[in-house]
Amino acid sequence: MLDTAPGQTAAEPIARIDRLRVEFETRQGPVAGVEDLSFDIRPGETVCVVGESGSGKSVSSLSLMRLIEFGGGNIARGRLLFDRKDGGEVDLATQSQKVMRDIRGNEIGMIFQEPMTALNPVFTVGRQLSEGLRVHRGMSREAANAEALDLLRQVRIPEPERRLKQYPHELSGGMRQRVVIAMALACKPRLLIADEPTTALDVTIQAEILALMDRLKRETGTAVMFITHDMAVVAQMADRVVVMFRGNKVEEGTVEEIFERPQHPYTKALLAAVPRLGEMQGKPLPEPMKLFGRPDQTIAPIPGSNETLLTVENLTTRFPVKGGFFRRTVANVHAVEDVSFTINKGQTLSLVGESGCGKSTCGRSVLRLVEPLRGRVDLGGTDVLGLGPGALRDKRSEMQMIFQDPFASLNPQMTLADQVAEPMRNYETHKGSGMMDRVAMLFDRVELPRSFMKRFPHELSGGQRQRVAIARALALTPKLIVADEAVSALDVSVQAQVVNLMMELQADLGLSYLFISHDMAVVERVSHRVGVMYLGRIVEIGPRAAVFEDPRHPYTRALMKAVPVADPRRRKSEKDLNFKPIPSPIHPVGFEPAETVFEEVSPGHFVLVSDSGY
Amino acid sequence: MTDSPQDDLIVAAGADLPIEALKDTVPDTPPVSKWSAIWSQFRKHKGAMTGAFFLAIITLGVLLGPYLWTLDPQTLDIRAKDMRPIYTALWNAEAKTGWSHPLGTDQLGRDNLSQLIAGGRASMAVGWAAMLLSLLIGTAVGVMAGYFRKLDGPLMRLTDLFLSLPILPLLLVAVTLFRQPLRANFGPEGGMFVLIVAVVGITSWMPTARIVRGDILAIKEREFVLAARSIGTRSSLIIRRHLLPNVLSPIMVSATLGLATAIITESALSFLGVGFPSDFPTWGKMLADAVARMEDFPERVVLPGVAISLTVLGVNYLGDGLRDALDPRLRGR
Amino acid sequence: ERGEDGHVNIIYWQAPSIMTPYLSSGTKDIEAASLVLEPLGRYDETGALVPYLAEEIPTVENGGVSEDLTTITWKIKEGMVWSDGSPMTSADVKFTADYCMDPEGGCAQLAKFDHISSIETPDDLTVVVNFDKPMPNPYGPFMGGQSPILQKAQFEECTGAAASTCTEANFYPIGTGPFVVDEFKPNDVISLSANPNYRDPAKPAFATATLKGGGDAESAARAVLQTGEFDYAWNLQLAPDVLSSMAEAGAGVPVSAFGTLVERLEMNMTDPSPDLPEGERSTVAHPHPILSDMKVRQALSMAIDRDLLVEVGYGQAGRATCNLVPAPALYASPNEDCLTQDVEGAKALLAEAGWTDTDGDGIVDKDGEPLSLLFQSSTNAVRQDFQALIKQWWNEIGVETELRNIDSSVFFGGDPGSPDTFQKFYADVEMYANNFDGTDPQSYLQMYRCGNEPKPSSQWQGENINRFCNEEYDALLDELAATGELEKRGEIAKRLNEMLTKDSYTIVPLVDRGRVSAHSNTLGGVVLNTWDSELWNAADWYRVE
Amino acid sequence: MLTFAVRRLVLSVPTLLFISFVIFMLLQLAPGDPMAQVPLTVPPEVKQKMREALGVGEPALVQYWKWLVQVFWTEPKVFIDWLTRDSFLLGWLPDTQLYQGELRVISWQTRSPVMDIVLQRIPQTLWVVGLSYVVGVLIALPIGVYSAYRQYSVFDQAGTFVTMVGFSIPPFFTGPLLIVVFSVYLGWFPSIYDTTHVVNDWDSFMVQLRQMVMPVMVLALQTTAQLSRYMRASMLDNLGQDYVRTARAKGLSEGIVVMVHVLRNSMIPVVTVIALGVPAIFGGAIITENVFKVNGIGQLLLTALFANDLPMVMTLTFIFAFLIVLFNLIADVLYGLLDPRIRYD
Ligand SMILES: Nc1ncnc2c1ncn2[C@@H]1O[C@H](COP(=O)(O)OP(=O)(O)OP(=O)(O)O)[C@@H](O)[C@H]1O
Ligand SMILES: Nc1ncnc2c1ncn2[C@@H]1O[C@H](COP(=O)(O)OP(=O)(O)OP(=O)(O)O)[C@@H](O)[C@H]1O
Ligand SMILES: [Mg+2]
Ligand SMILES: [Mg+2]
Repeated sequence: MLDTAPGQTAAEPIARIDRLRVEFETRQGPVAGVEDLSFDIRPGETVCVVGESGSGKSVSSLSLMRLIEFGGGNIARGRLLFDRKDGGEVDLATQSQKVMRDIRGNEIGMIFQEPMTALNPVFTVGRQLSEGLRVHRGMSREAANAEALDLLRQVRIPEPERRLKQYPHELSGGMRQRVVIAMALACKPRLLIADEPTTALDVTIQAEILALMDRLKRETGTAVMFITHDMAVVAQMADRVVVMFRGNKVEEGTVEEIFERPQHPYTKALLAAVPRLGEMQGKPLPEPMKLFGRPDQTIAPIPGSNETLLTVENLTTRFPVKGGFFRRTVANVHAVEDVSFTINKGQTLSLVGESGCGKSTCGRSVLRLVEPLRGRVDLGGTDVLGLGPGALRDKRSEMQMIFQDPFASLNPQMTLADQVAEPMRNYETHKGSGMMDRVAMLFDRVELPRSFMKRFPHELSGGQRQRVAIARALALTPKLIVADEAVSALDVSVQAQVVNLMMELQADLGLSYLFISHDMAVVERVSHRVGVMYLGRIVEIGPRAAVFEDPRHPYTRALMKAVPVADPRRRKSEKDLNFKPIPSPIHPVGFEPAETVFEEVSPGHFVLVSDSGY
Repeated sequence: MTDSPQDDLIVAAGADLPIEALKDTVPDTPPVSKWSAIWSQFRKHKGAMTGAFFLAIITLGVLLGPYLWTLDPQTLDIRAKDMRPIYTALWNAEAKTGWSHPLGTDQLGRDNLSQLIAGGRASMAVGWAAMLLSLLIGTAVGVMAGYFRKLDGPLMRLTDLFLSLPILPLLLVAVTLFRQPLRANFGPEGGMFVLIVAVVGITSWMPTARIVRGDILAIKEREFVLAARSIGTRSSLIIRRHLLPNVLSPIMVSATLGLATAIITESALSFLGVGFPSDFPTWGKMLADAVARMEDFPERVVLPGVAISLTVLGVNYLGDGLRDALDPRLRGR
Repeated sequence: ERGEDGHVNIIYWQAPSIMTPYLSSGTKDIEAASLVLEPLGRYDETGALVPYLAEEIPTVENGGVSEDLTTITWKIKEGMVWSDGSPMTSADVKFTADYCMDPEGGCAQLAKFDHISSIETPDDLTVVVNFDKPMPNPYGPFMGGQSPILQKAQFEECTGAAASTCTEANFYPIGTGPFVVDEFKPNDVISLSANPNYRDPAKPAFATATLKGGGDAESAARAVLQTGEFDYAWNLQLAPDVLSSMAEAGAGVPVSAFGTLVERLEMNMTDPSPDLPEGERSTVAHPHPILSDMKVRQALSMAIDRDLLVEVGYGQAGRATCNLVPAPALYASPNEDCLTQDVEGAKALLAEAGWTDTDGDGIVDKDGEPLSLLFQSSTNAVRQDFQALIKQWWNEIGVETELRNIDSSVFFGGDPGSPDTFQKFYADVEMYANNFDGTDPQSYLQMYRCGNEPKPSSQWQGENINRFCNEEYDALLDELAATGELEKRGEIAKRLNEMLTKDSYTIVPLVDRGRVSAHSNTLGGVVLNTWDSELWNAADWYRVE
Repeated sequence: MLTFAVRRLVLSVPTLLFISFVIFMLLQLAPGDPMAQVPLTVPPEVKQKMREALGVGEPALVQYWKWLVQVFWTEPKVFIDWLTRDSFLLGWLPDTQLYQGELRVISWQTRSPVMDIVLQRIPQTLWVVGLSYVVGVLIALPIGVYSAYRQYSVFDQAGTFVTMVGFSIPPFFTGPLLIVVFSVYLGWFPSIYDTTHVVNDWDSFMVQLRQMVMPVMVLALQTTAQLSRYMRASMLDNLGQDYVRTARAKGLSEGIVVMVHVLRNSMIPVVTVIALGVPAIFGGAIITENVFKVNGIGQLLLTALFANDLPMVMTLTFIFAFLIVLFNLIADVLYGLLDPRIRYD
C-alpha cells in the first residue's frame, strides 16, 4: 500500500472524466457550468484541479458524484468512467441513483469546502459519522460507533470519545473539517474528492489538515481529486495538476511542470499573481506586485512618511458574557488586551494572527465601532475615545473601513452609485451633480467602468465588489483605512489586482492602512510594519523585514512555518507542525491579566516577553 | 474639500490587462433600472401574473362598477325580492329571473350585483387599509425591537399584551369612546370604517412584528450595516436605507396574509353583529346574512364567498411573485 | 305511565345560565327553571289563571282576595311534596318571599313583591299576603314562571349576600315540577330526569330530558325542522321565508302564539343633538326641533306599510298593530287607522307642517334645514330589515334617514356611562319591542308618566323613553290605579293606549309579535303559551308514535 | 437553559399583572351592563339593587384588587384542596382544607365560580379544537414536506391553491355548508354537538367521532392552510443547505436525507410555530364552536361578553393571556431544545 508512489503512470486510472459537459437550466436558457473537461485519476495519486471561482471545479466534482442533479444541473455530454471495487468499469453518468447511492460514500468519498455548514447541526458528530457505515457496511450501532471512534483517532482529533457525543457547533472549524474528512474516509473509498477543504481555515489549521490528508492518502492509497484555487496548496499537495478556466481544461501536467514551465498564458498569469512568502526578502519597503501581462507596470517602493498618524496605547476591549438569573456579567471575552502600536502617515501596519485572536475587534475598537474598555486612540492629534457622539461622527469621516466579505458588506438592495455616494450624503460634503461627478471619479479611480454605477452588487464579481467597497471608503478622503481581511475572500488574480490598487492609492494619496489579515504572504507584500496577535495581545511587532526574517516569538515562528509555500519542492511534513489549541479568551469577572512587557530586540522590533498564553 | 490630494485620483493608472483571462467578467446585459428588472422578473411568475390579473379585475370592477351598473345597492324593491341570477333560467325555467337584476336580488329586493360592487368597495377598502395599518405598526415595532436592544424586551412584552387583547370588547370600547367624534368627522359609514380599520389593524400587527424583528436581528449582524455605521450613517437612515429594503419580502408575505385576515375579520365582525351600519353592504356581511338562506339561494353565499376567495388568492399569489421579484439576488438568476 | 316515552330533547338557542328565576331575569333561565320549580298558579295559553300548587286561584268572588284589595289568601293543595320527598308547606312560600325581598340579595323579581307589607302563615297550607295599598292585580307574587316557590330547607343558608354563592342550590334546586336536575352545565346543557315524587303518578311521560343551549335561532330551527335531532326549539326569530323553507323538510312543525309584545317606534320628544352640552341632550329642557310637531310624527307613521313589515319579518308570527297594548281583548283598543299605508297623505301632512322640498334634492326642508333623522335599534337581522324598509318609505316622503344598530347588550344594558342605551335615546327615532308581564297593563302604561323619563338626575334610569308628558294622561293613570272593576279598567287602559298612539303618535306601534317555536312531529302535548313559560306544561308532553 | 426558563417565568409575572390590569381597565371602559337581559319592565330601583348585589358599583381599582386576590390567592387554595381531596394523583395526601369559604371569582351570569365553569368547558374544547389542531398539524406537515420536495410540481401548485382557499373562506360559511350537506341531506353527522355524551365503549366512541367530524374538519382546514405554508418554506430553506449535499454524498437514500436530515432541521421553526398556536386552542374557536354548538371556551367567552359578565370575561382573557405568555416561553425553550446551537443562559 505504502508505495504506490506518486507519478506511477503505469496503473490503470481509477476514474476517467471524458469530454464532460454540464448544463444548468436557468431562466436565461441553459448555462454550461463545465464545457469540456477530460482528465484521469490514477490510484494513489493526487490530482489538483485549480482555477478561479466559477471555473467549474465544483461542478465537475459534483458531477462525478452525480450530485449535480440535485442542484439543478444535468450532465449533457461525456462519460464518467469509474473503476468499481469488485472489478468492472462503469459509466457513472448513466447509472441509476440507486447504484450511485451504493457508490457514494462507499467507493467515492467527498469533503466539502465549508466545514461550518457541511455538517448537519442537529445531529451529533458520532451519529453523522456512523450513518454511512451503517448504510454501506450494514454495521450495528455499536460497531459503527466503535468504528467512528477509530476514524476520529485516525484524523487525530483530541479527545475523540467526547467528540462523538458533541454537536458540530461545539467543535472548532479545524475539528469540524477533520470530522468531515473522517466521514469521507469512513468506508475507505477508493477515490476521495476534496472540494477546497482548507479554504475556510486558518493557516495553521490548513497546514495540519493538508498534512493529515497527505498522510491518510499515503496510508490508505486512495486516489484524491483535490480542488483548490490556492496555488500554494497545490504546490503542497499535488502529484498532477489540472488547470481549469471558464469551464474548460486549459492545461494539465505534473506539479513540477506546471509550476516551473507553465504553458498556457492563464496559468502563467495565475502563478504570477500568487504572492509567495519570502519574495520580499531584502526589500525594506512594500511594493506592488508584478503582474503577468502588464509590461508597462512601474514598480516603485512606497516609502510613506515618518509622521505619526495614529497612536494606539493600551487598548483593551472586552465583551461581557451575561449569565445567571439576573443577567449579570459573569465573565468577559478578552478580545483585545493591552494593545499598543502606531501607524505613520502613508504607511501600513498589518495585524496577523489566527481566527479569533482579536484582529477585527482591534480594528473596530480603533474606529469605535465597538466601545473599548480603556486605552487611548489618537488620530491626527484628536483623542478618538474621548469624543462625544457628534464629534465622533465627524471624526469618522477621517477613518474608514473595508470589510472582508464583499458579498456581505454591500447592501444588496442599493445601486452601486448610491452606496458609494452614501457617505457623501451622510456628511453632506457634496451635493447633486457634484456628488455624481465625484462618484464617477471614484469609479475611475478604482478602475471600474462607469457603466457599473447603476448596477446592483449581485451583478458583480467579488473583486469588483471589493473595489466598490474601496471606492466607498475613499469617498470622504479619509486619512486612515482599516482593511479587515479586505482581500482574503478574493481569487488570487483578483486579490493581486486589489492589493496593487490599494498600494497605488496609498502611494498617490498618502493613505495609512491598518491591514488586518491572516495571509502571511499578502502581509509580507503590503506592510511597512507587522504586528502578530495572539489571544488578544500583540506578541511581536516591528518592521516587516525584521518580523518576517527574524521572528523571535515562538508563536510567530510556528505561524511562519505553517504558511504553505507555492513551490512544490518545499513541501512541509506533518511532524514539523505542532500547534497547541488556542486557549479560551473568556475569563471570569475580575480577572486581570498580567502586565505586558516587551523587549526591543532591534530598533522598532518588539517581542512580548511576559506570558501570552502560548 | 475639493482641493485635497484626492483630486489627483483622476490621474488613474490603468492600462488594460492584455490577457483576457485575468479580467473580471463584466455582466453582458445592459444595466436596467430596478423597477423594470423587478417587473421583468415578476412577469415570469405565472401565478403572480394570474393573481395580479384577478386582483386588477376585481379592483377595477368595484371601482368602476358603480358607473357601469348604476342601481343603488340600498334601494329596496320589495316586489322584485328574492330574484334568482339570470343563469338559473338555463336549467330552471320557472325561476324568478330578469335582466333588470342579472345576479338576482335579496330578501328585501336589493340588487345583488350592485351590492356586490358596493360591498367589494367596502371590503377592499377595509382590507387594504387595515392591512397597511397593521403592517405599519408591525414593521415599526419589529424594527424598533430588533434594532434597539433596549427596546426589545418591552416591545415584545407589548406584543404579548396585544396578542391577548380580545378583539370584541376592544371594538365595543372603541365604538363607545370614539364613535361620536369619528362620526362627526367622517360621517356614519366613514367613522365606522376608521374604527374597524383601527381595531383590526391594532389587533393584527403582532405576527408581522415578530417576523420583522427576527429578520432585523439577523440583518443587523450583516457587514453592510456595520459598513453603513462606519461611514457615518445615522440610525434612522440605516433603518430606512439598509434594513427596511432587506426585510421587504417577509413584510410582503405578512401583507398578503394580512389582507386576507382583515377582510375575513371584518366579515366575522359583521357576522357577530358589530360592524358597519346594517344597510351598508360588505362582502362579509352579505355572506353572513345569506347563510340562513343558503339552500334556496346559494348564489347569495357563493358570490361574495368567491369574491373574497379570489381576492385573497390573488393577493397571495401576487405576494409570492413580488417576494421573488423584490429580491435582487433571485432577480439576477 | 311515568317515564315510558324515554327521552326528550329541547333546544334553546340562548343557553340557560342558572336555575332560579330570582337571580336572573333572562327568559331562558326562567323557562328552564319552570321544568323544576313551580309557582302557586300559572297563566294558561289564553292568559287565564290556573292553580298549580294552590287549591284554586283566590279572587274577590271566592273570598281569597279581600274586598279592599289589600290581602290575598292562598290555599296550598294538600299532599304537595318536593322532589326529595319532604312536604311542601306555607313556610316555603313565605321563605320564597323573604328570600327575594332581602335587600342584599339582588333579586331579579323584586318588582313582583312590591307593596307587600307582611306574609302570614296561619297553618301549613295557608299563606296570607298583605299589601300596603289596594292591589287591583294582586297576582304578582307566586304566580307565573317568574316567581315559583323555593324549598326553604335548601335555600335557608342562601339568603342575602350569600344568594349568589350558593352554586349547588342555584344549579340543582329542589322543586315540585315534573323534572329534577341531574346535571347542570351553565350556558350549555341541562340534563333532567322525571321527578319521582311528582304529584301526578302518570306524568311526566318522559323519563329524561335534555335542554341544550347555545348557537343561533337558525340552527335550532334546523335541528328540529330539518334534521330531527331535537324535539322542541324555542323562540325561532327567523325570517318567515327561512322558517317555511326549513319546515318543508317535514321533521317538525313551527307553532306560534300571540302575547303582548309589540315592536314599536319611539319618537324622541326631546332634542338629541350632539351640539347640546352633555347632560342636556335628550332631556325635557330642549324639545325636539322636528319631532315635536305631531304632524311630522303622524306622517312618519303613515308612510309605513305594516303588513309588508309583517310579511318580511314575522309571517305568521306577527300581525300589524296600531296599539301599544294589543291584548288581552279587554284592554285592546279597536284602533286600526294606521294599518293602511298612505304615502301621499304623509307627504301632504309634511307639507302642511311646512316641510317642502325647496331645493329639489328629494329631501324636504324647512328654514333651510333638511328633514333628516337618526334611526337606531338593536342588532338583529329582522330589525335591520325593518330599518332598511322604513328608511326607504321615509325616503319616499322626503325624509332622510341615517340608520344605526347597536349591540343589544349595550342598547338594552342601561349603563349610564354609555351613550348608546335606549334610555339615553341619543337619536331621533328608535325601535325595540316591549311587553308586560301577566295580563294587566297598568304598570306598563304607567311607564309613560310625566317625570318618569330617563334623565341625568336619575342616572338615566326611567321608562318614559320618548319623554312623553301629558297631565290628562297622568290623571287617568291615577284613576286606573284606584279602579278595581275590570270593565272600567279596560275603558281607562284603552284611552291611555290611544293617547300614546293615535292621538299623539309618540309611540308608533308596528307589529304585534307572536312567539314562534317548533316541535318535532313526534312530540305531542305542546301548547304554546306566551303568558307564562313555554315549558309550562312539559309534564303533559308525550311521544307520538 | 434552566436559568433562562426560570428567569423568563419570573419575568412573566409582572408582564401578566400588567396585561391583566390593561385588560381589566379596557373592560371597564367597555359599555354594557350585566342587567341587559333584565326585561324592560323591571323598574330601575330593582335593577340598581341587583347591580349592587353583583358589586358593579364599586370603584374599578377595588374591583381589580378583589379579582387579583380571588384569582391568585383563593383559587389556588381551592385547587390545592381539590388536589388533596379528590384527585387521583395526590388524593392520598391529607386533605389540606385551605379554602375557608372566601369569595371566589363569581360569574355574574351563573352566580357560580368562574373556574368551575371553565374546567367544565375545557374537555370539549380540547376534544374538538385540540383534536382539529392535531389533525391540522398531521395533514399540514406531509403536505408541506412534499410540496417543498417537489417544488412547483402539480402537487405543490394544487396544495398551494387549496390551502389558500382554505385560508380565505370564513368558518361561518364552511360550517353551515357542511351542516346542510352532511346533516340535512346526507344525515351522516349530527349538526349539534352533544357535550354530555360519555365515551365508554366502542359505539359511544363512534358517536363521539361522528359528532366531532364536522367541527374538526372546519377548524383543521384553517390550521392546515397556515401550517403547511410554514412547513414548505422551512423545508425549502433547508433543502438548499450544504449538509444535505453532505448527507447525499454519504450515499444515504433520499428518504433518509429528506425525512431525517432535512425534516429534523425544518421542524425547528415549525415546532415553535405550532407551540405558539396552542393558546388559540384554549381560547377556542368562537365562531366554529358557535356554529356546531360545541359549547367550549370560545362560546363561553362570547356569551359572557354579550351578557357583560365581567368576571368571566376578565378571567377567561387572563387565562388566555397567561397561556400566550407561557407558550411563548415554551416555544423558546423548545427552540433551544431542538436546536443544539441555541444556548440560553
Ligand atoms: N445551480 C446552478 N445553477 C446555475 N448555474 C450554476 C449552478 N451551479 C453552478 N453554476 C455555474 O457553473 C459554473 C461553475 O461553478 P462552480 O461552482 O463549479 O465553480 P467553482 O470553480 O467551484 O468556483 P468556486 O471556486 O467559487 O467554488 C459557474 O459559472 C456557475 O455560475
Ligand atoms: N460582539 C461580540 N460579542 C462577544 N464576543 C465577541 C464579539 N465580537 C468578537 N467576539 C470575540 O472576541 C474574540 C476576537 O474576535 P475577532 O473577531 O476580533 O477575531 P479575529 O481575529 O478578527 O478573527 P477572524 O479572523 O475569525 O475574523 C473572539 O473570541 C470572538 O468570539
Ligand atoms: Mg466550488
Ligand atoms: Mg475578523
